[in-house]
Amino acid sequence: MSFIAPELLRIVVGMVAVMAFVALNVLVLVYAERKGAGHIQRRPGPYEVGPHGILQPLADAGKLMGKQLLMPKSADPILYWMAPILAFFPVLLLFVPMPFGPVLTVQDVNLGLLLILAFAGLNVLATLLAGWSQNNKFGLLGAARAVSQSVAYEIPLLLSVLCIAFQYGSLNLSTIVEAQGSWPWQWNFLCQPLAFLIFLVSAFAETNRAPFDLPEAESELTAGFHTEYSGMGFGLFFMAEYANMVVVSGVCSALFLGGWRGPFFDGVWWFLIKVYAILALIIWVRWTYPRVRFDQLLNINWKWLLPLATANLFATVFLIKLF
Amino acid sequence: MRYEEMGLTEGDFYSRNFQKGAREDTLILNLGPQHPATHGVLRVIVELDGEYVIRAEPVIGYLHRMHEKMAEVRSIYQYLPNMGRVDYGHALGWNWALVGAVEKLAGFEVPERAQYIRVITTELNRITSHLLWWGAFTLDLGAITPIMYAFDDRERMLDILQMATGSRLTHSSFRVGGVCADINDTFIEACKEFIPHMRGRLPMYRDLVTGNIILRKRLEGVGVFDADLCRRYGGSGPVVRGSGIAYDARKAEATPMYDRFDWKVAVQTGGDSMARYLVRMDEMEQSLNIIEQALASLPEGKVMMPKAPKVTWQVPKGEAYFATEGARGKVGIHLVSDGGKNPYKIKLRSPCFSNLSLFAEAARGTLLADALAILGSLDLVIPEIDR
Amino acid sequence: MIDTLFEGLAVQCVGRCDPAKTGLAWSVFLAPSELLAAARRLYEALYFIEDLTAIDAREGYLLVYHFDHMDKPGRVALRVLIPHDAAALPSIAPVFQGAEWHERETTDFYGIRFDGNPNPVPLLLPPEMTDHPLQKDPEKRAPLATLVAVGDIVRSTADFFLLPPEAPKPEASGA
Amino acid sequence: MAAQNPTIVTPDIPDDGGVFVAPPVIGVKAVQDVLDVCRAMSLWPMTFGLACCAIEMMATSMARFDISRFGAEVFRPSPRQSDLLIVAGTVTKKIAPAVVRLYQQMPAPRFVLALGNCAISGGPFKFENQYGVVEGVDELIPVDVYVPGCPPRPEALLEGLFQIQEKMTGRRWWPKPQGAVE
Amino acid sequence: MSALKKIFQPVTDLWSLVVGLQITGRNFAQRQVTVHYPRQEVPPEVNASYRGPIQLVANPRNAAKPKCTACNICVPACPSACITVVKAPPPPITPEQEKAFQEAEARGEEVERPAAPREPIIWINDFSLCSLCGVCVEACPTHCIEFSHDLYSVGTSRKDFKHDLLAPFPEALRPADYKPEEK
Amino acid sequence: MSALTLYQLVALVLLAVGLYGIVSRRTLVGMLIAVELMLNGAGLSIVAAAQLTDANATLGQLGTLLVMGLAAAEATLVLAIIVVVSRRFGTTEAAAVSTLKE
Amino acid sequence: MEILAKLAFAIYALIILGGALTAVSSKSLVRSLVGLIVTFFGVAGMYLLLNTPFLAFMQMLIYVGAVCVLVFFAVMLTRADGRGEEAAPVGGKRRFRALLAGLLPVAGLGAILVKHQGETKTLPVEVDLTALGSGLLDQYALNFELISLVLLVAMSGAVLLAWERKEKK
Repeated sequence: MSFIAPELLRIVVGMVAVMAFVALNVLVLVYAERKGAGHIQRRPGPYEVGPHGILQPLADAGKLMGKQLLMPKSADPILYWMAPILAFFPVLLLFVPMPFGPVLTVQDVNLGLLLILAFAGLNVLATLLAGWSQNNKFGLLGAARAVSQSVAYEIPLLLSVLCIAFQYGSLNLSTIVEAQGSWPWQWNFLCQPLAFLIFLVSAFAETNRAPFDLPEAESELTAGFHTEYSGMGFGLFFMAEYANMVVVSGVCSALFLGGWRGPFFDGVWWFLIKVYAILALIIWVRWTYPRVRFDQLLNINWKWLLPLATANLFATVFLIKLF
Repeated sequence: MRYEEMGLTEGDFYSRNFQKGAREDTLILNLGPQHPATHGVLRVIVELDGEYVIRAEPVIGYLHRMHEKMAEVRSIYQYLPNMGRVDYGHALGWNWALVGAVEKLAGFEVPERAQYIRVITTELNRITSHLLWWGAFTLDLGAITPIMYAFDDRERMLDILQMATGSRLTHSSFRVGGVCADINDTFIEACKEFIPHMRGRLPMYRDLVTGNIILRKRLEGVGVFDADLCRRYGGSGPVVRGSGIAYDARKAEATPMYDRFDWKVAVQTGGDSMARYLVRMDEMEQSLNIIEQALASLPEGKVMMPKAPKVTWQVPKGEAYFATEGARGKVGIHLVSDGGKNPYKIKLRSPCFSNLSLFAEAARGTLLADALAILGSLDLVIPEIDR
Repeated sequence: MIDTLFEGLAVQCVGRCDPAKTGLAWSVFLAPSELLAAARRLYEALYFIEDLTAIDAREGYLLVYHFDHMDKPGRVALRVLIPHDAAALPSIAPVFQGAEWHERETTDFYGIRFDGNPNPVPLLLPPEMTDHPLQKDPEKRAPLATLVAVGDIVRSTADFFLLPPEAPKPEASGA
Repeated sequence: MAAQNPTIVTPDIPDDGGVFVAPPVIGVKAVQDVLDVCRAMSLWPMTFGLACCAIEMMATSMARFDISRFGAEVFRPSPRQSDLLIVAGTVTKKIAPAVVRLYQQMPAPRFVLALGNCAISGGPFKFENQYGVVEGVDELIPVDVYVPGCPPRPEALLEGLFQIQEKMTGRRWWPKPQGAVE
Repeated sequence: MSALKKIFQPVTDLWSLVVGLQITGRNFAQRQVTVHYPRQEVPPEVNASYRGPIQLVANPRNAAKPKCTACNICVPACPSACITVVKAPPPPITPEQEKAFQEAEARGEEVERPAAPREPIIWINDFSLCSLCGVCVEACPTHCIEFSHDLYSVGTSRKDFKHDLLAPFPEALRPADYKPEEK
Repeated sequence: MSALTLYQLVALVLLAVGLYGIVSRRTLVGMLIAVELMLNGAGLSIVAAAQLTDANATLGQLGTLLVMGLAAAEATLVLAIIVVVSRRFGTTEAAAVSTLKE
Repeated sequence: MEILAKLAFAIYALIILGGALTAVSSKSLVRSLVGLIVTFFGVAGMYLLLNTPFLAFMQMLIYVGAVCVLVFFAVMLTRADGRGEEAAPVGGKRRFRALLAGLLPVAGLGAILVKHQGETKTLPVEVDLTALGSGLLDQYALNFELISLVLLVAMSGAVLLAWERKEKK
């Protein structure tokens, strides 16, 4: 019971800042994704709304807010409206232990990594509730897919994160970041390349991004688990997806890429640069590959990632004990 | 609601009919008529056991545009534009089928230049059609970018085709006894420029999509058709050529001119979706070969036969069946005339119709995603099925 | 070849046609009862089904089944005449499953019943629609002799309905 | 909000497939104006191709004409999330109920663009004693903008989009093309 | 050998993914192909071959009049019945003229009553039905119909597409109750 | 009332509600949910006892962790059973399954 | 601060109570699952109050992230909506028995608890993670191994049970 007033204030201010950060990031990411997709496809993407289409995400946001909210007649009203909220707001919590900079952390939680992993699980529940409550077969199938996918990929994700945690004997993200050096060859992705790759692949799956975007596989399930959501109901899912991407990239950069550590000067800029580099990769991949099939998705996990991650974990532990 | 006044009632006849044979513990999923994977208004009702399709039934007719009825109320000349709308992907194949049937029945000789123009434009159109399919198919499989690259090239080709036919999509440029307009040097130049460009693009397509491991795993061994299945359902086009049968109506039915060029019928023996995919990719190359040769040996001369029939021309009595190879398979016109102003009956033999009919059998026991991959690999154009 | 293929079946008429003029190689007239057997022979000879349709003529509906061969091209048209007032014939869907859709389509357009079709529901037309759009007005129906190509008759029964009064008429073979 | 347009003004409550939850508009004029501009600049069409014109619709969203420059490239497969129903192609009597249903499933504000002659009037498929085609989609649902052609070129579809934007906000946002007649 | 191949298979498989990224990356850097439509347009030679809604050819002797002779061949030729042409009636005959004619006829002279001008007074193309097939263009014996290259027509009402093809011709004959439309 | 008692009372409430649920529910899934409630009560009780008394705090936390592990294992098994039952009987009602014996 | 902690406790207790009651009384199984999740949250909050954040996060990770998802799967197999099997009204007799089953042990235990209130520390100490870890590996290694064994057996049992379907095909 160590709550003291300044601490509380700090959390409140931090949460507000995080909300602003997330909202801003979502807008930027939506823009970046559409622009990136456009350029990959040799077209400009959003261009006319504002200079170079910079106001496009704002227009989209305004439109989504002004859109009529609808609920199918046969839906379960409480669960139906709970789902998008449950999808979006826990994501904000995930930013609490995120080490943005040397002192720039909302609340330095000792078990920060555990917190992120624990609350990331809520996203699955939101997907499930959304898929189930709208009483739509596509939604249900999407939800079922989302769950088996998330449950499956959480394991290699956890295992690869555990490697790092073992290495530093800590679950505190700030500690892990600080323990890495300033130069790229001191970062973890070099001494844990396998864990890094596994983490990346699992991150794609956990955030439902292509090529693992099966829960909302457009050509199979129309819009998947959010088929029946309109206006901001859909908007919240949309935001949650992007916010989750930011979280995953943040964790990835903290664990494997040295977080805010960087050559010449440490600081929040390095963190943001790394986060955006990973986001760019995620976007790039999405616009390049076809979608994998559902059984292949699970096979990749159970036949490749899981054994590899386990082996990697054992090797890490063995080496740690050895030296 | 207005549509109820029009004699249409809600309540779904087809899903009720489908449900009759359903098991109790399965999920019946209704894909379409508005569904991203069905390319238009095809509707597929599937019975799912988990992710497995245990029964599928395509429901068609949502785009039935009465082409065969129209044939009986319009003269041949007036009916010609319709052909561009039967299959918007490969409009000129249908153009050729109709004029070919009429020319066969009336015994017309078409000037050689006109025939060459037909070959060139038809083959160009075939490439546009395959590119459209390629993009849409990869879109089905979840890759969004390839369709953009495909449309880059397709747009160039449409510009070229528009020079010869005046429209981008629903070409109706063939006339009984020739083509409606001669091609000019700009067209020939553009074509000659385009061929090497397209040849340079195909390896990029191969690297980006064909070689991609995700795509290969999605397609290899999925939806294997054997020759017997194709025969029982009357499949044609890339669907049979993917199953190892070198059956191409351009050769088999001796479509005029094609014997003059050096080209091969693209065949793959796998029988799976990947084989059908590869057949179409190879066909694009073959079409480029044909266009190149045709351009090189394009004769001078008229593009309409003398005394070509006009609007009021009456088709002579009798019947004729003319088939050629459309982008999707064997396109056939069965023309029956009693010598009147309008044809007595025209039956359109649509390749997609037969190809789709084998889907129900092919999709049984596959995963939902595989079923949609098979559906995509059939290269469906809905208006052609529904006619 | 087709001669021998239908050996033993009660074929009304076998005509050899000129593919260059009509696009057909053989034109075979059958009784409805022989249809399924003939289809089976064709299936065993590795023919595939191309399409099937009906011609609404003065004598009745002439069902036309087109088959073709993938290795030895040459279209075979099986023709079955059924009367307007008893428009029904056996389905060949047990042999050529692809015929199921064609038959349903023909039912839609002409109201011809195919006995044995596994799923006899409307295919192209909305299920609410009751009339058959391609049926012709009785006064507009043309006699079959002007419509179809019989070809050079190889053999035929004596009472074949399209048998020309004298020796094969010139225009019977395609004109 | 453009007062002359009934389909935009009425916050119409879908009568099928959904429970109306919140009104789509807020009563303040300035907010409404801003929202209208937002809506006009972010018209997400539904993936709904009927026939030939759908291919031209696709072509418009592809690299060469790139409808995304105007924020209209997010083709949503679900009617719940789309603002613009592009009726691209022939509406047959068999598909008509589905079109109406899709329209009703869209949340307000929603807009309809009839693309191509078939959607406008039945086009070449309108003839005496025809039995299958709805002669104009405006017999089923209110249509905001018509784009004629068979099929229209992508430029025409873009013009149609501009026309809808003009209808919503009362002004044309983009310059007139040089080659335009008038 | 095949065992070796099996081992390397995953590597080549994964490499194909890298190749894909390379290609999209390369395209990212390449020039865009987009025509920025309202500011730019597709090259005019492309549009020159496009068949837009039909228009009438001007009379070579008087550009303010259409060349059309109102022979009405195009009307039945059109497959979708989108053309309406009304031939100009003969000029009205005043009672005095009529009287003069009758008198002349009574005298047994050859009377040349004024003939109807070979010109249309109404020429409407319902573009919303047209399928741009070109049958009317080919059927016209005087070659007075041609395709325009107008790609931009949109409208908010079906009636917008009843194109009055006589509108560009100021001296074209018009029915008596004709009021020029405000545009 | 001491803090420990309060925590224990909450745990007891969970137990009570769980017991009520397990008797009143008629489907297996409903019963599973009730069981989870009770397990949570147990966990809470153990932790409270360990943290708020002089007992070994580590032991208490470990005990709860073990309970969680058990809960996960039990949920897995029950899910499998439900899968089998629903496939075989078409229902997950407990009463229907009791026909197994006969 | 004591007040704040008490307030938090009260809130968590209410959350737990509400969630638990929803979980056992709701007609729709999904709603009752949501009640269960709410209860888990409440319990996690109590763990935080008891200064065992590790357990709180594990509660979220295991219960909310894993167990609930499993239960959801089970729910999806049943007809769980408002018209499902659970929706039929509970008979008075059954409810009475249930109440009895719930209240009897609780009354007994509760009475004992209230009567014999133990000594309480006011400030629970947070246990170091390393202590937990070494506890698992040294002192209580047997338990740890046992629970892993149980998990393993459960997993293989589940797989075995659910395998059947593939064989049938």
